[in-house]
Amino acid sequence: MSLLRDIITIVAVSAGAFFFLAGTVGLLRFPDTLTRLHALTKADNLGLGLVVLGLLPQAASLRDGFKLVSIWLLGLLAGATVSQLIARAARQGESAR
Amino acid sequence: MSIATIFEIVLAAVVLGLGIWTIVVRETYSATVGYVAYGLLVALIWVRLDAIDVALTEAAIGGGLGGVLLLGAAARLRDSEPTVADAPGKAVRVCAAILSALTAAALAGAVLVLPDPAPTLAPAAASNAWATSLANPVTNVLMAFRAMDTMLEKVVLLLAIIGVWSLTPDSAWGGRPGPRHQADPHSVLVFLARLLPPIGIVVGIYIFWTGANHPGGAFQGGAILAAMWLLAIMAGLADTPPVRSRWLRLVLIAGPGLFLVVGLAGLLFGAAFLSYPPAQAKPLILGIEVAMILTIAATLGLLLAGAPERSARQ
Amino acid sequence: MSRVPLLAHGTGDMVWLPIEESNMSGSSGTPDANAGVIAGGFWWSATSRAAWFVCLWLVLAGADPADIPAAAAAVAAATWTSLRLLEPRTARRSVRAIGQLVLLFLYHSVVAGADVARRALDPRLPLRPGFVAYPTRLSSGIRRNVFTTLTSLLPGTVPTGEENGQLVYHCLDVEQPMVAELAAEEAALVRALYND
Amino acid sequence: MTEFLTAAVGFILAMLALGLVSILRGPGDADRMMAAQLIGTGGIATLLLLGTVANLPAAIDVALTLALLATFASIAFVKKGLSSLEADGSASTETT
Repeated sequence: MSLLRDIITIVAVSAGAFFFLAGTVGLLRFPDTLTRLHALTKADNLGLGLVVLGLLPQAASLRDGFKLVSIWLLGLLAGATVSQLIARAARQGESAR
Repeated sequence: MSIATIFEIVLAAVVLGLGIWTIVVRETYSATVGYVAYGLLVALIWVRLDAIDVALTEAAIGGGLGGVLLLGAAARLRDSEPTVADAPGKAVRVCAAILSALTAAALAGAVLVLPDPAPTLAPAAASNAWATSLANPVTNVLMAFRAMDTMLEKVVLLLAIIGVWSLTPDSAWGGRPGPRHQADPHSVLVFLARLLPPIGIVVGIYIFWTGANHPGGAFQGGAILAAMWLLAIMAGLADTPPVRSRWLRLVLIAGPGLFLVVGLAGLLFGAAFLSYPPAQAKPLILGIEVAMILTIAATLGLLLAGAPERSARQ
Repeated sequence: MSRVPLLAHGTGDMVWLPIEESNMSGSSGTPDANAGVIAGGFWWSATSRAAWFVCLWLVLAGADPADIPAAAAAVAAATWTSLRLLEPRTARRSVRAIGQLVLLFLYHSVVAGADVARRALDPRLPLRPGFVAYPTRLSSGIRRNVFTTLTSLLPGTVPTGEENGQLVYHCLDVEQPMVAELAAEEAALVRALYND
Repeated sequence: MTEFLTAAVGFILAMLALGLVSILRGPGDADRMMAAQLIGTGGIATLLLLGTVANLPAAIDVALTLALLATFASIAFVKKGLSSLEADGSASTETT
């Protein structure tokens, strides 16, 4: 049982780390502000989600698990809001030019 | 070399690199962004050092209020930046470099000559926790063993707000701090400002309450509450209160005032100034902390809002 | 890099919608706030929101009788603030449709992340970024905010604002059927939350 | 498991550093503002992993605080700060 948990953790956290990698590569390679914003918010939020998913089997109690999920949800809300704020600023900066 | 050591080296390298970048970069705005990011990373270091209380403070101040304050200041400075572009002379630069090098050397020396093991009062603080029946040693130190320092810190907050208010022009005295913020009510900022503050209030009060036994406390909780208040203000959903409001002033002095009253009562009826009778230590400390979280939230919020700019009727 | 000229840029006349002067009345200025919220609806939403905040407290702090004063203060303050900032309104919600929305959202999120990751790691960097206008039927205000917030987390789309009543999305690949996907998402959202 | 999670923390931190390099290069303010968001998400993930590795449940509370306040730097960016009316008036970035 604990082996199964560890396998879930390893798979999910590795997948999460992969999305962090992809997000960073996107940040380095994508050509302009708006495309880089895609790389940042999309890959990062999924990365965080997978890390949380991977840590759930290691959580000491059900409450700790819910807490992790709440943090992920707050992170999603923050990411979604920030991406819209920056996107709007970037588009208007572009059209002003 | 263990994996944990490698992790620590990576963390230290990132923080150092970001710090150097913040100093080297020429533009105020970029330096500010770098500094905000630096503050968030320093929170990671505090966690690594098992100083969770400090990490919480760093996250709450550096992540919320500090960023708002510094970025606002940078935006203000940016307009005047070309006029102050005249660089300091060579002599000033050399002196600054020498001074910085000396300070760094002194700090490094102090760390290197520390006796091993370093002198610590931690076991004494931990073994006397029974006196207050609070399990968080940091709260014990702040509220009982070194209560004088903490009380004076709150007085400093009060002095800071007086300092900011003293910049008020006569015409606006008694009025509301800062501009009246207006935002398109359909914008995503207003949407966030409708959703987040209630959640933040629950989290802030939780961080405050858990401070009795776990890392947390009135300052961290108060900083979170202040951030939520500022969010509503920035979205135009709330306004700052006029500074002549009696309620506001009562809240501002509630924390240090109650602290002082309890301290004097200790002098009159107990052993010394700020000594708590053991049986009532916990309720007394909690009472002071409740007053304090209100004071801290109001003070931090008003410090960021700035000096009064509008008459109260506006 | 090609940019599809779907939209005329640079409408200089930004409109500031002033908020009414009543302090702290969070609901002012939202035209879709239901005019007549019946008293029963108010108490119902106050209770349900308080229940959510109780759940949040229990998740954060756990269930300990000694916490009751702090929990009560937190829930009361949060509920009061929430009712002030976000006016209660009546709309029929369906638990099943919310479940479907969550599943659709999670599915799209994974596809989104995989798609962005593939493009980032592909040596040829297959990007065709550009703007796409999406005509939404949702009333502006909270509903539209919820929709843009949801879709900003989805495959290759970032909402960048509104123009002429249409939502303007920036896409990583304008040749993908973005509008259809957004429409599917909107339909799921309407079924879940705003079925009135 | 501890070794694996520690390695994951180190990896995510390294990604964070690389991302920072590319973001702080600019050229615009909007690019730089993404730095705060990047550190927010990466920092939350790091703290959650660290809390599990080092068995520090309170690290989760730090992550919670970061998640709650992650938006603030960006809001300050679009509002151009709290203080001056002029700056506020020019912040047309969040009108529609």
